Amino acid sequence: MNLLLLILIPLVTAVGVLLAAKQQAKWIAFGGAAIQLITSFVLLAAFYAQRTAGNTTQFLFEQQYNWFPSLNISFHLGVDGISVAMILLTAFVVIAGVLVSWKVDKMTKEFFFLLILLSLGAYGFFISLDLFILFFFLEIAVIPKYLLIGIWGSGKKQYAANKLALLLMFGSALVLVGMMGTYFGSGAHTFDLPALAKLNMPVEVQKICFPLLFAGFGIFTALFPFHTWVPDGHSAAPTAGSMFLAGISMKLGGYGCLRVAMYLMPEGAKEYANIIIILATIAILYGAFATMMQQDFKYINAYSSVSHCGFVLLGLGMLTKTAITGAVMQMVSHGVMTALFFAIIGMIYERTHTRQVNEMGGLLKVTPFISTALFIVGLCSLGLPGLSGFVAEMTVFVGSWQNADAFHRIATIAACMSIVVTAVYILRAIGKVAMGPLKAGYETITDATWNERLATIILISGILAIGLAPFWLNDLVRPGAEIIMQKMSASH
Amino acid sequence: MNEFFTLMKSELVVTIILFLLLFIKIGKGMSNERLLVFIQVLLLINFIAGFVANEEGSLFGGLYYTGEMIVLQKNILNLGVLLISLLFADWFIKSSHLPEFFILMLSSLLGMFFLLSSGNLLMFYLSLELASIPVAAMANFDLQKRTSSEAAMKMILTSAFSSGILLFGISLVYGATGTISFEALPALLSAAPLQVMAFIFLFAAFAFKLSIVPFHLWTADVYQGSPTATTAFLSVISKGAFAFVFVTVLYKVFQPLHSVWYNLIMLLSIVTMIVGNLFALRQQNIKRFLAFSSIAQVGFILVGISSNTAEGTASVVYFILIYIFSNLAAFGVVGLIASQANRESINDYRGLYQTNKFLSWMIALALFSLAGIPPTAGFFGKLFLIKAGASQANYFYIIIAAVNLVVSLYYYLKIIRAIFMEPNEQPIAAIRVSFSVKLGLVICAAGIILTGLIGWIYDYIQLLG
Amino acid sequence: MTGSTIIFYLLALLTLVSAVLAVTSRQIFRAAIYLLFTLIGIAGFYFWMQYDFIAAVQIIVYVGGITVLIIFSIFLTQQAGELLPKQKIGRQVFAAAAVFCSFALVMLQMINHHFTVTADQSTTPTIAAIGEKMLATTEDGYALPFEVVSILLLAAMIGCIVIAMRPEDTLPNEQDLQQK
Amino acid sequence: MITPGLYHILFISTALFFIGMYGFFARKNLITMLMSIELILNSVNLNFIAFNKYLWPGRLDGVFFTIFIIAIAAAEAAVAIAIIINLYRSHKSIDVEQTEEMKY
Amino acid sequence: MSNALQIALIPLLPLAAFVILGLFGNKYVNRSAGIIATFLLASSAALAFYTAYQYFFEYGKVEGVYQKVTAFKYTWLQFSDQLSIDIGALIDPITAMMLVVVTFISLLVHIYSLAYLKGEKRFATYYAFLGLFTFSMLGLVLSSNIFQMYIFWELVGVSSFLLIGFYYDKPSAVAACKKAFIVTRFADLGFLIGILVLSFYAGTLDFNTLIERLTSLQSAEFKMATAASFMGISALTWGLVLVFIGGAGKSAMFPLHIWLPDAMEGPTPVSALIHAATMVVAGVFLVARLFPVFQISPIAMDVVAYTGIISALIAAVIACTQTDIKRVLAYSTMSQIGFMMFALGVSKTGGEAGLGFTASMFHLFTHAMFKALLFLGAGAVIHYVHSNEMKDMGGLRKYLPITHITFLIACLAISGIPPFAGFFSKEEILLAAYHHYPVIFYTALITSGLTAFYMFRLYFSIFWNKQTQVHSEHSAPHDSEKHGEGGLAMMLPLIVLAMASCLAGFIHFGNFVTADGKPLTTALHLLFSVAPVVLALAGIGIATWLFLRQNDSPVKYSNKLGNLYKAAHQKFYIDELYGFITQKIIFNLVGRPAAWFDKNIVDGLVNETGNGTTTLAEKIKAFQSGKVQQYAIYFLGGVMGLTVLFIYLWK
Repeated sequence: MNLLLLILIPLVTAVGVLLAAKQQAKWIAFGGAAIQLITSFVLLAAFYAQRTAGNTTQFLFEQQYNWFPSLNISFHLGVDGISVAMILLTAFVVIAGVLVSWKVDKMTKEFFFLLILLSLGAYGFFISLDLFILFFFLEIAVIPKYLLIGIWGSGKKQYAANKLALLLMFGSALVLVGMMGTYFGSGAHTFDLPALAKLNMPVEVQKICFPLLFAGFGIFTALFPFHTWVPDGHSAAPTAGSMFLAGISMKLGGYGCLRVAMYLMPEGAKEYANIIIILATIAILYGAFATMMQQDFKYINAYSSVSHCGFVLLGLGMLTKTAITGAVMQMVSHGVMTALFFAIIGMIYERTHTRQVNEMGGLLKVTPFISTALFIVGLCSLGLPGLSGFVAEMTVFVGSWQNADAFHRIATIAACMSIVVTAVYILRAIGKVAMGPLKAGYETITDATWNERLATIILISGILAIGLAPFWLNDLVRPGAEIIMQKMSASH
Repeated sequence: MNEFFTLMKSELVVTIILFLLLFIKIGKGMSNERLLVFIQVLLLINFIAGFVANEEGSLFGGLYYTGEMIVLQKNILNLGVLLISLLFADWFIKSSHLPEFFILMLSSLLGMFFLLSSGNLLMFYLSLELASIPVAAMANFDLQKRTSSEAAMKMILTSAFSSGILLFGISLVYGATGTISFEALPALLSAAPLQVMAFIFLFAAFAFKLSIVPFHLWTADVYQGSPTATTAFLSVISKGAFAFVFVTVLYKVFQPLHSVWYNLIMLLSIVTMIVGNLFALRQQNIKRFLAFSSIAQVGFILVGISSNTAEGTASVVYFILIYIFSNLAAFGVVGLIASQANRESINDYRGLYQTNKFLSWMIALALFSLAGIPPTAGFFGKLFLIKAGASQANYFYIIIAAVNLVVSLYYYLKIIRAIFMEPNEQPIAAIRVSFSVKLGLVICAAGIILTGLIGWIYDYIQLLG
Repeated sequence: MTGSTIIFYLLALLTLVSAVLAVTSRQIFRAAIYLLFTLIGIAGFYFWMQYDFIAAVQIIVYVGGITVLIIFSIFLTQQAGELLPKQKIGRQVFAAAAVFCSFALVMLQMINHHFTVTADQSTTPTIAAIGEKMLATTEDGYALPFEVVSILLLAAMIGCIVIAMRPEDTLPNEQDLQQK
Repeated sequence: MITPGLYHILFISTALFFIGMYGFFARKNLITMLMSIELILNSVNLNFIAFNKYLWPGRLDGVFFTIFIIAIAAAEAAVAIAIIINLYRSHKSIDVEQTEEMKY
Repeated sequence: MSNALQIALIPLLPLAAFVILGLFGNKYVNRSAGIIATFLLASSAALAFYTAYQYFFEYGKVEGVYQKVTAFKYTWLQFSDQLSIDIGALIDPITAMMLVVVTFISLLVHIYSLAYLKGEKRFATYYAFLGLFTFSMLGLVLSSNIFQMYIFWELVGVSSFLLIGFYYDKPSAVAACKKAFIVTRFADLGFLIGILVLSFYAGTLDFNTLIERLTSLQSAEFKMATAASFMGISALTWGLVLVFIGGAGKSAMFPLHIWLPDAMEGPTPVSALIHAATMVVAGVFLVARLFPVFQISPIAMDVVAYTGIISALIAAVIACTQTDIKRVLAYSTMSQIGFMMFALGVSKTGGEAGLGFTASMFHLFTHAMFKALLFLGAGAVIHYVHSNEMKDMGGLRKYLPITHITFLIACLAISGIPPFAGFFSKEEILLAAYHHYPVIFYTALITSGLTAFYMFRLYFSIFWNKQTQVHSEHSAPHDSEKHGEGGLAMMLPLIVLAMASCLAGFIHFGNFVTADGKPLTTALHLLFSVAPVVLALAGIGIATWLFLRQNDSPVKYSNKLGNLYKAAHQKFYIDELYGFITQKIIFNLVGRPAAWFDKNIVDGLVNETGNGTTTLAEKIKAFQSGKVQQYAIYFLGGVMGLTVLFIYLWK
């Protein structure tokens, strides 16, 4: 399995989209996304094959090309289970995102070009084993978002786009500084992740760089109090934009926190774990409570994303193998789930032309498919067993509980409480939108079209694949978490 | 004699071109179109010549020295001038003083070459003047425009003022050490107060040329008022040349004062970034905007310079190379629009994408590169500057630089927003892009994309440094 | 108190007083004349230090060239005898204060600095020696700077011509102000 | 009175330098500002000659520097005057306060 | 062994029904959906009966003790080396019994619904949901792993949610299903944390291991769990109480019962299945499942017992005042579950002391029969009258004869009149409480009297009392043969259940279901039975006096009771209290401030940073004044400032 494929396919697709005629752009994008999805499955299969064959190297399919040799920067690629999970997630979200954007006809080519470019950034990010290219891909993924929101968005789109771009760039600026600190502070003068991981970085360097890196990546994953780009950004974005934003982009942060900050700097992680936990717990509860008060459907899901991503950070902050596994599973789960959620909100919006939940009602009658999907995704969001959310959240909880002191306990209990609040707001939203008497004016709206159905089915199958059979994801992720924990316990 | 020709190759070629133009001017035998093509060909030859037979050595008893790095730097400037000749073809063809403009530009370029090769303070001063006085004249080339005269006036007066300060500093250096030779100076310099003061006088002159805050105030006015071609030359070529020299002088000559200049650069670079950004935030005129953005860029260059290592030199040279592509592409588009549609306000750029897709993409690419967004080369340039700066392990400084990067993004995005997102009843009408301009823009775009992605370019530069 | 000392102080007086007058006089023509005196005073210092050649150059280029240029341009742009508009007093005071403080600071540094005096043999700069060096390409030769300056002068000349000789037909409304 | 030496000349040159500065700051007329510049350059020349004379008489660096400064000053003045004349033609004034169109 | 497959199929067949009908139902097989589902469930029920038979009579008993048999177990999600969610099947007496109850009632409900929901547009969806529910409930009772139970617990909750909200366009149904879900979710939070606590100390999630570790006084896990304490109460107790909160939520125990009456918005057969016979006893089942561990902690046991009795009493009192027949039944359910709960709470393990456990399970079993019967009967009535309100009913005995008889049997059973099923189980419960818990015993006694009263109030109000106007208006369509009592599909379940209500009491439960697996011989103490039966008869008597004929004495007496009546009628204002807490406190004091804070402070800070920068930029613009002389002054100032700085200040 050549990992370069994962970058080249989107690259070729992107160029193809640009060169194509306007009408063909979406087909090319769809084709590219489909091939990428297949490639991701091939990767998964190849990965399993290697693992079952007894290959226990941490990173598989490693490739390394010199890029800036004088600066010790190399194009170093490789995957472990966590990356594979993230790549799968991305592939799912991308194809669904392309499908729900079928009707975009304002600057179609540019739209799909940016979508694919964004996915390129994400794929590259997940397979990078060199901090420099990791950062490179991270930043590639930012500006397309800005344009997607600013050009194709709705509402306060320019404001939201600006806020998003600036906050994310602020985050990446922190990452940048942390990266530099790592480069020089480690004494190794390299950006190579495995090489850096082998060293034990001086504790004082870790104490400086860890917060920078963690906070930097944390901003991407809605770390309180830097989450404010999330609601505005998501709600202003076009449907596919929101899906990518919540489904992929926020995961970049979580992945970065784990892969870079915690993996390289276990001492730093220990030092700041409590702060992370506090912030994550605040985000979880506060996001949930803030969601309760929202009227705009997209805001509801956006704030709930803040809350859900809090679980990612909480799991990371708990520093147990189970919790970290849970955090990664939560990333994947939330990615698929929230992408579907936004897709459905988009579909509903296209039909009702409103996003205020109060103005909708009884849609189950006229759009059974969409509404059923809404039920499924809602239930997934509130952590119903059998759907992905449950598995991830429970893993985080169980993992968190393994810390036996009062502080962690209280944080865990507080976080657990959010499942009730989540139930409140999700049911409220579903109740208002799908149930109740059908509001006047919506009698004639039609159910999902084929592309929307396909997108929904793809994402639901993702949710079910995790929810019904979590063991494969768990098996994929656990070894990665284990290595981090080993490093953590080795350093004293 | 042979050595003389190889070592001074760059200067000689430029001088020859300069005199050729002079003869043509006297002869007056060509239309502007043909003349421009001729000039472009000459400049292309000049650029190509920069690649052959490069040697290291010194002439005139040390007044002149050259090496591969210096030739590279000169050739980067050559490339910039070549691009200017392509990008501003529209304006050149309309101009009634085409050969004169190029004579002045090339003499300024020649001054920069000598500046890069200068081996003592006298040569340094003379070539500095040679590099700047013609530019003041070039600033006045929009003869009918009030702002053009104003710009030229501001330029020549402030520049003379700064030379006064520079000279005073040089005289003190001379008084304190008894030598003006770069080779002898480092051994004689110390951190005695008078020498520190003399150094600061000298530094201020550099700061003036590089538009470092608080010596930057002329920049915006001059950029705005001058013809766009001059502005481009000033903001790219001239700035690049001074940055190169600045690095050399600081690293080689003033190494004994490192502890002073490191703090000085750190302080001024922070101030420069902040002030540049703050002013850029609120500009309405796009040239003025680019002026402040280039001030902020200088702040970043200073970050790289502060490193005091070979990597610092390499990153500065690399950044300038990228900066030439990016900023020239931006000025190219701005100049084209200014000359054809006569619009310079950012508000006029609203909705540009609807009518001018190619130009919009070009300027967007340029702005992204200036903002340091991957995959454009600006990303690599900025990153390597910051990386070089970070080698001093001064995290506070690096954080400020990184945060300023974000602020700068805000205003670059403002233009992107205007072009792509904001509606406009009457967007700028479709603009005819001549072949020459198109070629220039495409070269710039290719440079913006490829310079970063092709890793060995940086490596090559680092190798020379 | 030798004669040379007296001459020195006289020169100093002449130079500084006329310099101050040059920058304060409200009659621009007079200011130019005071500038001329200052320049002559400086030339006097050169003589006083026995650098005759420099003094000569100073007089030829400055007094004979630049000052004349300035006076010429004053004729072009200013009605003779017209008083310059008054600068705001606040600005004047502020500028004076700033300049004085700076002066004090710089002087302080100079006085505090111990300049090393070399026991080198004083070379008399004869015109021949200067000329020879000016064209030498060896060490201590100034051929290259000479060439650089020549190109600069050429460029400056071309620049001046372009700028100053602008086509008149482009400025129909300003024809009454055309150069005499 | 003391026998004049290096410091005396330095005093004079520095004073000239700052007088020139004052002129540059306080005068409103562009030509007078240009004259101030000339004062500044002259003060520097004086500096060079003095240093050459009193401290480093073995070589003629200062002298040559001065010569070249004079040459440059001439060129600079010529260009400046050309610009000022041109400015006068479009602004009908050479008051520096008339040339503040571009700001902020 | 093939046993595993057989057991696995019991829940999987309903799941198959769900999947098939859920995906294709409405479009392709809407009409035959009921038949398909019923058939699948019948197979499942058959398997369940067979399994129970095998367990009780073939392999379950080893040396006179019923064993806990793990039929199969697969690791589903590995949390850590020790903790994992295993999906498996654990068979023991209570599971076997529950399998029978669930499949049996579910089957009858399936059959009943064939007629009851005929013509409904979302017929297939309905059966799909029923399938999902049955699957979840079966999965729950089969759970071999506490987390597995939680999973199915939640699934049960959601299927209940779906079924309650089946009439999704009725706002009251939407509100009710939301309420049911959220209240039980709140309780599940306790369950979840309880699981976390228990599993942390036990180091396992597996029921068998967990019980084993936490009950053997020597094990390290046990010592740790009892040693760790929070607020003076051991971690073990905390864990159990928290788990019990979950059970209390599902079982609608006070104060988490508020959702149950509202849940009656769902179709009536659903109420029979979920809110009478199966789901609501999940809490009891949970406590029974963990009974050995609960046993260790007297505090937890007391909590269970007192929660049970308080709920029983309060529900009975409220039931006396309700006018919606389904609500009366709902409160009665709550009251009866309270009985089961406190029976567990007063029980011990082993011999006579374990009577409470057996009694509780016995009551669970009999209650399932007669309460399902009551609900289905009520369904028939509602089907006929098209109203839930007592005032719309009366004198229906002539029109609905079979319903009338079966309903009467059920009322007698629940009132504890011998020889109906309720009598036996209730006697055992009272007996269990008698010795050590006098307070509970007397309260229970009163409650059982009240039970008889309100049941017969209900009975008389429906079938005797007045001749309603409403009925005659509607008589025309209802008189038709077809629509009378709903045909065989509706009658059959009623008759079957009536028979069960009559006969179930004679099963010798102690032989099969006991706390320790060993058989328990329970004798009928005739003398002891006198008091409850007399009380019940008294209750019936009063009801007869008040409600047999239409008169104004009920109003008179209720007015005399004044505030007490009013309070009971208003369900003791608990709903209002909850409303206050959620609306006023959570929404206004937490949610709104959080949203406000986010919008104004967090977001405001970000925006202010932007605005501040712009303002600053505007403020410093004066530096760029366009005046060349000022530029020069700044230049000089800069030079001099730096000189001073670097010569004197910053060396």
